[in-house]
Amino acid sequence: MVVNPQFLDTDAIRKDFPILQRTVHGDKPLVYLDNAATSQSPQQVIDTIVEYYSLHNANVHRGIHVLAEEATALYEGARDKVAAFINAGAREEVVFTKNSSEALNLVANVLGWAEAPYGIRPGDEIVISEMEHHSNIVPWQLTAERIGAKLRWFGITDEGRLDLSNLNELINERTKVVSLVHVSNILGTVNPVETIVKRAHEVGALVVLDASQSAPHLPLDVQALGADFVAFTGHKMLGPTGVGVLWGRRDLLEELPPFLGGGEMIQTVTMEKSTYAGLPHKYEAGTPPIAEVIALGTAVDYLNGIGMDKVAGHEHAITEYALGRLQEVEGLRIIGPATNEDRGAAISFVLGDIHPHDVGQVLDEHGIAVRVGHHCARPVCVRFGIPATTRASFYLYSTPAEVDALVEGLDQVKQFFGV
Amino acid sequence: MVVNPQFLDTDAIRKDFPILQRTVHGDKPLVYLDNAATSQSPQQVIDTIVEYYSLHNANVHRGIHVLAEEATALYEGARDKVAAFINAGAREEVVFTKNSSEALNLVANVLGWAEAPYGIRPGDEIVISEMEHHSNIVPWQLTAERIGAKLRWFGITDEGRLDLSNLNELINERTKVVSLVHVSNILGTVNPVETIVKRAHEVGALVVLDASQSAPHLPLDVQALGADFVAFTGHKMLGPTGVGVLWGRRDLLEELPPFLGGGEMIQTVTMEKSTYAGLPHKYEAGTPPIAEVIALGTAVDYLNGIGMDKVAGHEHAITEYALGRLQEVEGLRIIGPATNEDRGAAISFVLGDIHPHDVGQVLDEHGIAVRVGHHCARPVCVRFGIPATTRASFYLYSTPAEVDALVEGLDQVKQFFGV
Amino acid sequence: MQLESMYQEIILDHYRHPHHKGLREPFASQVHHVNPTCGDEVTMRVDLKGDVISDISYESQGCSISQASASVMADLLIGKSVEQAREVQETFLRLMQSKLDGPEFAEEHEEVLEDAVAFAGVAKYPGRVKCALLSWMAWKDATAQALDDTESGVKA
Amino acid sequence: MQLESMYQEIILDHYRHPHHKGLREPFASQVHHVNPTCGDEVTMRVDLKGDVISDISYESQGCSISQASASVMADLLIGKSVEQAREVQETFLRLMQSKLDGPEFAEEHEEVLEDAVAFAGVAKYPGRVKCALLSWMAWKDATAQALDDTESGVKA
Ligand SMILES: Cc1ncc(COP(=O)(O)O)c(C=O)c1O
Ligand SMILES: Cc1ncc(COP(=O)(O)O)c(C=O)c1O
Repeated sequence: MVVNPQFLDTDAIRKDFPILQRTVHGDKPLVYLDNAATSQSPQQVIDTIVEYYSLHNANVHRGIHVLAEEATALYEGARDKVAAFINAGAREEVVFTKNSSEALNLVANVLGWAEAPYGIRPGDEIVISEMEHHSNIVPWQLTAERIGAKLRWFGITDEGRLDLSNLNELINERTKVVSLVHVSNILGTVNPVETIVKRAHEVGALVVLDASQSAPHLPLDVQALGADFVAFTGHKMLGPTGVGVLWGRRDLLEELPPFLGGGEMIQTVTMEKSTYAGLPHKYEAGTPPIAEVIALGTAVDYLNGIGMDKVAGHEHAITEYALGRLQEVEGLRIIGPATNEDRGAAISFVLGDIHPHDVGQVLDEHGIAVRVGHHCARPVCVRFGIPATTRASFYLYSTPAEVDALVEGLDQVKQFFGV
Repeated sequence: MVVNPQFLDTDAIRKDFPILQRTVHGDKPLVYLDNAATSQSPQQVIDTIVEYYSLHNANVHRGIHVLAEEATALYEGARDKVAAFINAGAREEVVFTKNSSEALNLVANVLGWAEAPYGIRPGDEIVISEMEHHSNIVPWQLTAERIGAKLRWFGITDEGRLDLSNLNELINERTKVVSLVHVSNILGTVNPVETIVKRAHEVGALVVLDASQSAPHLPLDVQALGADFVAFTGHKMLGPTGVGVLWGRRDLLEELPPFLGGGEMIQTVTMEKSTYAGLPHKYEAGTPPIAEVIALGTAVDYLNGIGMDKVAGHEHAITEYALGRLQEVEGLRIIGPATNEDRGAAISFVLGDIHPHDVGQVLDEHGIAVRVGHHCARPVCVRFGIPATTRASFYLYSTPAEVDALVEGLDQVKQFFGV
Repeated sequence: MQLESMYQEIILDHYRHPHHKGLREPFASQVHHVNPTCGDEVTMRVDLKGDVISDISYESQGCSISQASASVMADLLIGKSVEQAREVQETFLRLMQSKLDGPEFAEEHEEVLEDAVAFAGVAKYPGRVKCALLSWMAWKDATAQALDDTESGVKA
Repeated sequence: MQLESMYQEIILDHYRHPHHKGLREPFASQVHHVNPTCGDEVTMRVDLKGDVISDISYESQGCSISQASASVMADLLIGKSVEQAREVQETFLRLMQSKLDGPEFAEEHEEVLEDAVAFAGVAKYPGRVKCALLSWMAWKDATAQALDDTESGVKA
């Protein structure tokens, strides 16, 4: 990935985000550095939600009254936007879920239920990595356990990179599926998708990409990536909570069995037997998150307005600056790549012996919101022999001044705890 | 259920609902009679969403910064509201899903995976009814098929009531679970839960209640109902899309296996094995629909402000009036109970030979929004030998004048098609 | 009133007095199509003489749009060559996908569409496009089957 | 600065110089507790002489609040009867659940809580309450086990 590190006009951008005008603990301006957990929404996204409920709210599909037709057009229009955003081959390949986690569980379940050649069978192998988010670990553990398949995983190097030394042994003829995080939410590592996809497809394994931390931050082209499934989540890309996306190759989605059953996902129902709707409805049981999908469409518009290459460039620049400044802080150790190559804008670190909870608490008192803990990636903490990390994560509205505030905050932390 | 039929002050109530001020097809005031598909949201609910994204948006749990603590308090506060609304024995029994359909699929899946005594085994029987919504048919078909269990169902009488004549044969020692709709979305029938629960528990079967059409419309007391699981959905009770509720008996939810795996639902994760969080988090994998849950809490506040007994009373009164007026329309045949006993506020009908699509189209032209089709309950249409119905469904803001508009609209329909 | 743009008099006429309704013999192929959304159904028979559509007959259940569409289609296609008929079918499909531009599209293609221009107003009602297309899709399917059978020398 | 309401000087002192840290013999029972949210861990040993808590020792890893809490607790409970100790533990639990009323609650129950009143400010940080409670819960569990063993005549 070639990115042009260049700061965006954050003064202009920040005006669109009402929450960034807010102060905390009295008069402290909010320094929001918890974007890997969730991003903030611009006024445009909020307005879309208001407009939807004030003017167009109706259940989608089937209805022939005005509201139903408007709501359906808005909902399906948002699907077009998302499909274009990730360069999907067809709009039917975009399935709306409630979040990334559901998207990943969907794949793990239907591959468990599928017929040959895709179905996972006893003795088959599933490959993940040690740097997965729990949402890309537990679904595969559950599927493996139910079926009697074997779960295997890539390790992590000391630098926080995927350990590819045993690539060809790990992904082998018994491998049915490889499910990998594109950009790690705890380490910031950008993983070499091409290498993995090449090897996996060589042995006939499917590839699932957890793009929760990449779709919001860099131009994503699902066709170029070559994976078979890609999952991401609306609330991390300026959108609302309650909506996620599963993109899947059309031929696969057509062949695989359904996940949840119910309204909208059927073709015809009798008490004895049902047949299922075509894509994408087959995987959208029940009333979908209508307002959320439409608002996600607006978030996509907003990101396109800035340009995803520019977003990536801005984050690259701010990460460069942050890596430099943080490494000047005495006693601070970065967990994950300490340089800016193939790196996202989430930076985890430990500060001497001070527990991340204490670090986060003092920073919060200064208005700086970071996340502390294992970030739903506990195996990474185990791997590095630490209980938890403090994580600062940036987005298109983050500024160098906020990095400075963080560094000053860390000095306060050290003073406070007398180290 | 004893209800006091008495109209609410709809002039005052309607002021709270911005969409009801809207006109369609030029200058026609909107007559929204599609409440069984989805309800409209009052300004209070919309404002809650705006306020959430403008001031408090953060990922819930784990965070120790101000926004995370505010968002968590709001989210868990909404759980308290919902728990009180349905008189749950404990707040942990309230699990948030994306809609009713997910809640029903959750139960159908975990009962499929469970150990004895709850697990469904080959040859076991699952009992539903012919008047279920597809979302309470397909999940059980899928589970039955995967396991080799047998799906059986209650029939419907000519009056549109549950046919209880074979109750004791249908629910028998082989029955593992009975899953029944509380109030039918197509017929309007209120089912005799007590009778079903009594018989099911006699033979040791669990009872799942699809309360999608009852929770919004009448006082719901899950403890008094005696069912083991109750599912409902936010968008039908003045709340936003993207959120549903599964209530379950605490001891059951504690014992049953997890459904979706991922962040938030774990206690500790190693690459080899994970243990799961306590209730309710065990069933809430990934980032939940935070804004949606909080807004559902406001919807519950709004309903409590009116009083659910008053809501039920209003709907009883309007249904009484509508049943009377509709039956004056020549050639109109009601599908479902034609009298107001044990009846909800959804009324399905056919009008002579005029296809419901044509009925709905002409009504729409007059600003009247009804739903036409099989209403995700196709077996009911098959049962009554019709391709589809036209359905008018009322809520707390519906008025007798809207019933009059509907009846006039139906006259126009007949004129238009020359019958 | 906007409604008339969809329910043209000609549509209502065909709906009230459908042409070619009722299944007839002989026929080269028969198919059954369903619109899952609303339960509309059609059983469609097609007969061929050489490459000419010698007969179309059907039994159906559904809304005015789907009923009238079957009737107008049978009128139009009987007697046409398979190639001509296909052009009409494809043009009708494009008409239905033309959204708000239905009337202009219909005017441009009036020579091909003939009476089927009456459906131009349906295109702007996405909920009803499938109704209008049901019998056309069934005809397309039935004709393809009839040709397959003829080519492989099977007599229906 | 609000922060001092949580990080009382006494808490920071105990955090920097924890009392009774390091596992000691003899002991009647030992338990291991984990806070899954942040990975804090404690191994807790309890020894009893009759119904008196004769010793508490522990090894732990975690934030200042959880570390200081273990240290303060050990100071307070060693030498108390099981009954007295339980009263302290229960009062501390209620203090942690008192949300914004921590300071008032602490003042009211100062006689029972002694130095543990220093944690009153933690109650208003829901994210940190579990940190403060970790060692207390471990102690409760270990003591229950020790009593069980004593009653059933097992010598640890
Ligand atoms: C009786 C009944 N059950 C289940 C559902 C499904 O609800 P949802 O679409 O919100 O999942 C509905 C509404 O569509 C319903 O009316
Ligand atoms: C890498 C990664 N995968 C998956 C998830 C899960 O996303 P969600 O919580 O929206 O399901 C997250 C975020 O929490 C993440 O960072």
